[in-house]
Amino acid sequence: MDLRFTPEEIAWRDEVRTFINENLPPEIRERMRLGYAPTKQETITWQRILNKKGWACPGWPAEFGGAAWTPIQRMIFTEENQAAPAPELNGFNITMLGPVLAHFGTPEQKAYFLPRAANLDDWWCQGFSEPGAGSDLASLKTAAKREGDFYIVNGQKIWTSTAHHADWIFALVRTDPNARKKQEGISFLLIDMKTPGITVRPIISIDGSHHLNEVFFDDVKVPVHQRIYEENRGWDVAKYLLGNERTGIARLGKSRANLNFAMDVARNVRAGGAPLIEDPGFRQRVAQLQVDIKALELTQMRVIAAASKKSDGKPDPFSSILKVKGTELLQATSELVMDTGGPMAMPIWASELNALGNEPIAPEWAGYMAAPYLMLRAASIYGGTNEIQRNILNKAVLRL
Amino acid sequence: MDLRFTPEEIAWRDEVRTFINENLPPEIRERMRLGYAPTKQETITWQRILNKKGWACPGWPAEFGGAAWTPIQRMIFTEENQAAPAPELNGFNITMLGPVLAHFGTPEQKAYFLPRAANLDDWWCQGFSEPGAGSDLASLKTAAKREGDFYIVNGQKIWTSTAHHADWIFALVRTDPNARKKQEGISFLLIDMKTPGITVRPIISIDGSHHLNEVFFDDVKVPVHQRIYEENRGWDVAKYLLGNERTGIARLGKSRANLNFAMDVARNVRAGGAPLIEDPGFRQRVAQLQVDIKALELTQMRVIAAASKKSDGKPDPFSSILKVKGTELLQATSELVMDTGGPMAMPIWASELNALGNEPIAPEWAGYMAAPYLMLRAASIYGGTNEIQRNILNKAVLRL
Amino acid sequence: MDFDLTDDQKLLTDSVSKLLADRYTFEARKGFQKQPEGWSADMWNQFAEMGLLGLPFDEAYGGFGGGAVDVMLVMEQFGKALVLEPYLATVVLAGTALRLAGSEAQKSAILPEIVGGALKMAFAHGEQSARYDLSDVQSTARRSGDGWVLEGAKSVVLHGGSADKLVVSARTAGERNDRDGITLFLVDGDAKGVGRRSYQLRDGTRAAEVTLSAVQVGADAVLGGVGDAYPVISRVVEAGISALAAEVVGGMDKMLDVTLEYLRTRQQFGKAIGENQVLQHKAADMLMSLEQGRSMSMLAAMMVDEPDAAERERNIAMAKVGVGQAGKFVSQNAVQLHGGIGMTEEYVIGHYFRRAMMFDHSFGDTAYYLGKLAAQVQ
Amino acid sequence: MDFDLTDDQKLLTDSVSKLLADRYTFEARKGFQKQPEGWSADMWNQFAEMGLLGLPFDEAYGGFGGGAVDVMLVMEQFGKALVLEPYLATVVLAGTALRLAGSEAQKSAILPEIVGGALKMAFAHGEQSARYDLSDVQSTARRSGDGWVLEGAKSVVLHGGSADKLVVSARTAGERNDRDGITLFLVDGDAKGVGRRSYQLRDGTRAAEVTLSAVQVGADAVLGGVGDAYPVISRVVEAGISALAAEVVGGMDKMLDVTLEYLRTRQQFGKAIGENQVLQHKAADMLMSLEQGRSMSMLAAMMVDEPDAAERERNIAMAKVGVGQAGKFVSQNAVQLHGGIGMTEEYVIGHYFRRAMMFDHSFGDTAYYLGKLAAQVQ
Repeated sequence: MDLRFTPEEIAWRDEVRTFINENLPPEIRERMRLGYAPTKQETITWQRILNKKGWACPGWPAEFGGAAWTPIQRMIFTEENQAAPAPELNGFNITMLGPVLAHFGTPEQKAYFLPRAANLDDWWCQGFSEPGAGSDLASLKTAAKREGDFYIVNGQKIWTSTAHHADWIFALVRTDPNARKKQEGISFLLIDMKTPGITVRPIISIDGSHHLNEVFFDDVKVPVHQRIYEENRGWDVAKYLLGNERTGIARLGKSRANLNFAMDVARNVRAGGAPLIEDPGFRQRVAQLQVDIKALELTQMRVIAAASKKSDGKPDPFSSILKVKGTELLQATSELVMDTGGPMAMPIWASELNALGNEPIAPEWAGYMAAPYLMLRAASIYGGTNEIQRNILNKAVLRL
Repeated sequence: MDLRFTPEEIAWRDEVRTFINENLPPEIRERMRLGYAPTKQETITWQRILNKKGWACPGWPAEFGGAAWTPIQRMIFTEENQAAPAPELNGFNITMLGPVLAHFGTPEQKAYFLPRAANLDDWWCQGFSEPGAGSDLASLKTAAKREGDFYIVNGQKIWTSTAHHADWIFALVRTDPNARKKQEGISFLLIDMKTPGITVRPIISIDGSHHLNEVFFDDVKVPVHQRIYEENRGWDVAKYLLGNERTGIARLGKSRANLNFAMDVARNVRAGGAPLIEDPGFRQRVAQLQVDIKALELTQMRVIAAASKKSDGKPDPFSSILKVKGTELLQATSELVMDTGGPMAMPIWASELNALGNEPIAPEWAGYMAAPYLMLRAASIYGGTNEIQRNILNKAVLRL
Repeated sequence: MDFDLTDDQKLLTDSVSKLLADRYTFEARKGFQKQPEGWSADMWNQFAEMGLLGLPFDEAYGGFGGGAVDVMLVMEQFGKALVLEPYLATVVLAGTALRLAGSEAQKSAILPEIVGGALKMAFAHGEQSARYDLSDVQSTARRSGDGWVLEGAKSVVLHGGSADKLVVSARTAGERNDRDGITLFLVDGDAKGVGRRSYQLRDGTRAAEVTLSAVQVGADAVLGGVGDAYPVISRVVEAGISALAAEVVGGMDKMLDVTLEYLRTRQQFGKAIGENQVLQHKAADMLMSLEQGRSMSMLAAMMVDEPDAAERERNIAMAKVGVGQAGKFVSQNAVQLHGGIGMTEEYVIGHYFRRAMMFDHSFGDTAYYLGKLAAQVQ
Repeated sequence: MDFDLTDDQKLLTDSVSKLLADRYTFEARKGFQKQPEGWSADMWNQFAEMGLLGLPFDEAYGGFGGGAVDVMLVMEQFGKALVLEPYLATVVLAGTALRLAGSEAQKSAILPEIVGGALKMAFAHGEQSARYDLSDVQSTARRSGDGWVLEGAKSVVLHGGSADKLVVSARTAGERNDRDGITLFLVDGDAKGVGRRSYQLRDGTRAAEVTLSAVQVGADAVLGGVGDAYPVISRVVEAGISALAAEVVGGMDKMLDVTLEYLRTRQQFGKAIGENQVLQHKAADMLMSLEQGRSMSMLAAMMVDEPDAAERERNIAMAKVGVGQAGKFVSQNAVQLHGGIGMTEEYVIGHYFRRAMMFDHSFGDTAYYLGKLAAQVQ
């Protein structure tokens, strides 16, 4: 047992770090360091740079561009990318749809969609959640009625991240309303967002950002060949996808980037006549977060090491620990960032000021300090709430 | 609205404080300041001093020695007594049995038992819990079978505090095993601990103290006239008693005494070359506890003020807040005491050392620093676990 | 000790509550927020008519002669409705400065205008590099003839953009962070040399960056003694903390109500999610936190007029920590128990959430006051 | 990165686990505790026979040549069984001091005796007024002829009462709290002038107050360089932390198991209490805490032999905090979920609880190491 990185792993980390340093456009990096979410175009730009390097879809089969990295290499890449900070790979394309297509897709589906997904030629979004369903995903109601070579889709999805950016959506729809169990009447469809009958309505989040949407389907015609896997077996596909979704959920690189940003600012703002970073309470808080990050770092390595040994394809229930503890850290570190900003974190500096020209109104670091905190309250909700994760742990490990 | 004490209340606090200062034997006070639990004799000594003053049973009707204090006067007395620190009044006698006797007792029962209870001539204990029951108190099984003018009691009680000190026990027993609801077949008996057939078996707690017991009843003959209230109506008596039990549960005076003791020691031990009390982490912890104590102090006053307005006799569900937050503070402050002691808090100094004579082996403050922490883990368990308190709040206030 | 409200106080609470229930619905508020100044002039007039704008002022100036407890009662109602109007800025902050430091002439001239609703004010004290240090004033005022010339910049001035008059602090002597040498001035919002850039805060209320470039004011603009403003500033902030704390308590009250209603009605896996024991206990924790916060808000109100400065500062600091922590706990869990809907701008919970967040970052946050209390441990 | 155990390590773990399952039941342990020295000489011999007492020592001294990970594996098993024997004191603490600072002669004379089970040792470093400061040494040693004379007192010396030999720290130069000027000495437990008063710690293990009154030792009693002991002491403590952390992880593992079993079987209100969702989630929190603690224990084991001192100290400090907090959380909740039975001496949970408490107060508590880490933030 040796928990240190091997020389090969250190070399890999250095290779990744060097590549990011040399190829990530500095303006993207700086905006992200200050807490801004990357724009659509920034995400596309960076993913295409990575794709050119062959690093955009490492987890896919080699024939579709996969890189045959070890799990630890993938972890190192993900965290270096988050900590840079650089835009993360479009998860809908890379961790969700890609593996599903590679596993369940027809040769035609694979050949057409996979390269386009890797290069972000198509921006994908996910149509799973519905207004009435919430954590009870399988109770979804959006109906797909077979008519010849088409499904006619009617219904509504909600919480659809980046639907307003998306070219395509992969959606769960109900193809058999009379199935014995609600999980058994569901199919998995790929739908072109330009198809007539689709309406996207924005949902503005509490940080003021437009990230989420409602998507309405009104007699939307979807060719049957855009179904993945068998009719009424979409739940199997979804389960496979959700298992993959849980890798990388700790997002430790992001928490580290938050902590670094807070410490940077704390060196430069005063509290009680001295730099904030010398304040005992601030230091205690940083120290505790460093401990918590270190612990999760090691736990994550253990989960990854275990994953690389097993091959049953089932998600490790311990990844629920990564989800809960990882999101707690995202929330705690973004809260530290906001608190570091103090009163300067509260204004929406951008609003109504653009009209006044480019004269800076506040220090650069203050631009976007509360928004990540606000947005990351969702981290313990999406992808299965942290309460659901505890249910999973109970069911799979504790068995009470 | 004025949350400050009135001049009358301040005068009362001073009167109580002065009386305690002048009458509490210093050796009792000093041992308690160091964390030791009072001995049986210490408790008796102090209660008799208070009884002589007319302060032992303020909540009772005037004819039995009650003092007609306002609720706020009672609170002040309780907290001054705890913070002194002085032995608390024997709760079984004063807050539990006394009001029950005064409310439900026959004239003969009142005349005989009340004065003796006030003066601790009889030490009472409570026989409610049973091994199989736990939080589900009403599922008790100890049977009392009527035979002429006697009940024949058979069964077992557990967690019986100070049963080994007790002269009498008040116990819930099942007099009708066939009652429709389990609450309806229960009676409330007073039992002389010297009655043949009673066996007390000690339960040693994790702090090494003998406080709890099992009490076994083997064909114990109890005269019918020692039953309180009607046969099979004992649950009404118990509910009345448990309602009274919840006053004073915040035990803030005790938490304050803990905090003061920790700060005293912290002024006298060194950490990193300076007094521990100057350590930033220690100070933050003290400051947070001061805030929490202050908040609960005010919440307690609000509950008391509300109680003095209502007369339905039902316990205020908000007293569950006092229980939960009060026990959290007891636990946190006793943990601070232990941590202040550091490595010196870990030895059981007394053990095996008495044989070596009276030469001191450790500073006086170090004698008993971990035991209260250990013992007070029970504070969130007894009197309805803190989980049960949340259920009560839900049922009575939130209604989910 | 006495928790009773007077009949006047009950009447006050009821009438504010009724007004807001009728006129300040969440929908109506959206409209108010879109007004040019970010709030409703009409509601402001309503507040004036009800006498709220004169609540803490002497009857001699047309006021109601009320105290901090009355302000607390109103602010608690304001908190439930997420009131946007500049009550804190005008009546509590600037009003307290005037009450404590104003000359008879200043009070006679200004307070009746406030009471009547004609004059909005703001308290322009904080600066970009001061964080929460009240003595960190770098703006300056130098004598010029009979009057003064002000230079500098003030940051995150609540309702600074719409204020007719500003109470501005400036250094007339001493070094940065000296408590001595700070002076308060009354400055017209549209005086020459005053620049104002207005924006929204994260909770939807308004604030402004204010610049002062050779702003000339007369000798009669000095509020209180020259160089003596620090204790006044300190008490203005204490009054602000007390008022805002009550507002957050009102908000927490509402958050718990809304959350309970959601837990009762939202169905998942075939039952109301409120049937989950874990969510019941979380709601119980929210209730406990709310009640502890309410206690601390009462403490703050009671302490605002405490003459013993050390006692007052210490208790207000404790109240700030207590309400701040309660507000954070209740609001974070209100969002969490709602799930996705709690994260949206169109739903009410997120607005309360951000208001509680704003409180924690106003006048010094939890860490700041806990640090202050910690430094006093000895 | 590699989490695999070697075949030898698997064998080691299995055989220790099996021995303890067979021979170190909770009932058997009660008997061991009643032995005069508070543990079982018979079990000690078993450990010797299995080679456990030689685990970290070179084969040249009859040892196994193992590392901190091997010790971790053994300690984890010891933690599950609440082993009472002086393994930490003899093999880990004194053993590390000998390994790092012992002369060839000292090692050849002593280590084989330890390995064989004949010699028990203790590390007599802490003093009553030192708290957790490793440099706060007031006991002294002055030269006397060829040798030295020791004066002073050592406090809470683990297994100091039963040790055949003590490793004693004393100041040979410098002032209290100076890192320079501390020297280690090998002192026979029954040497003239050594007073020992033995007692139980709260977790049932043994320790002693040791007094040194004109204790004479020869020049060959010096362990390592004169005045140079601080770095050795520091590393002894690090090895102790790593070993104890593993023990606590074993204890947490057991606490969770016992608690789950209790939740499954204990009936209340007509169902197993484990059906309460609140208790399920609390158990899930315990699991998460345990696994985070396990990770930190692995970190400590990996870092014990890290040559970069700053890196080593920093990571060990983080591990101490992480395992300490996990141990506290898991053990407090294990008691709480048990209710009354968890508070009793006769039930197993309280013993694990106190062992975790003991860990937090050994070699510096959570607050101490968090404070150290905080002081490094810059």
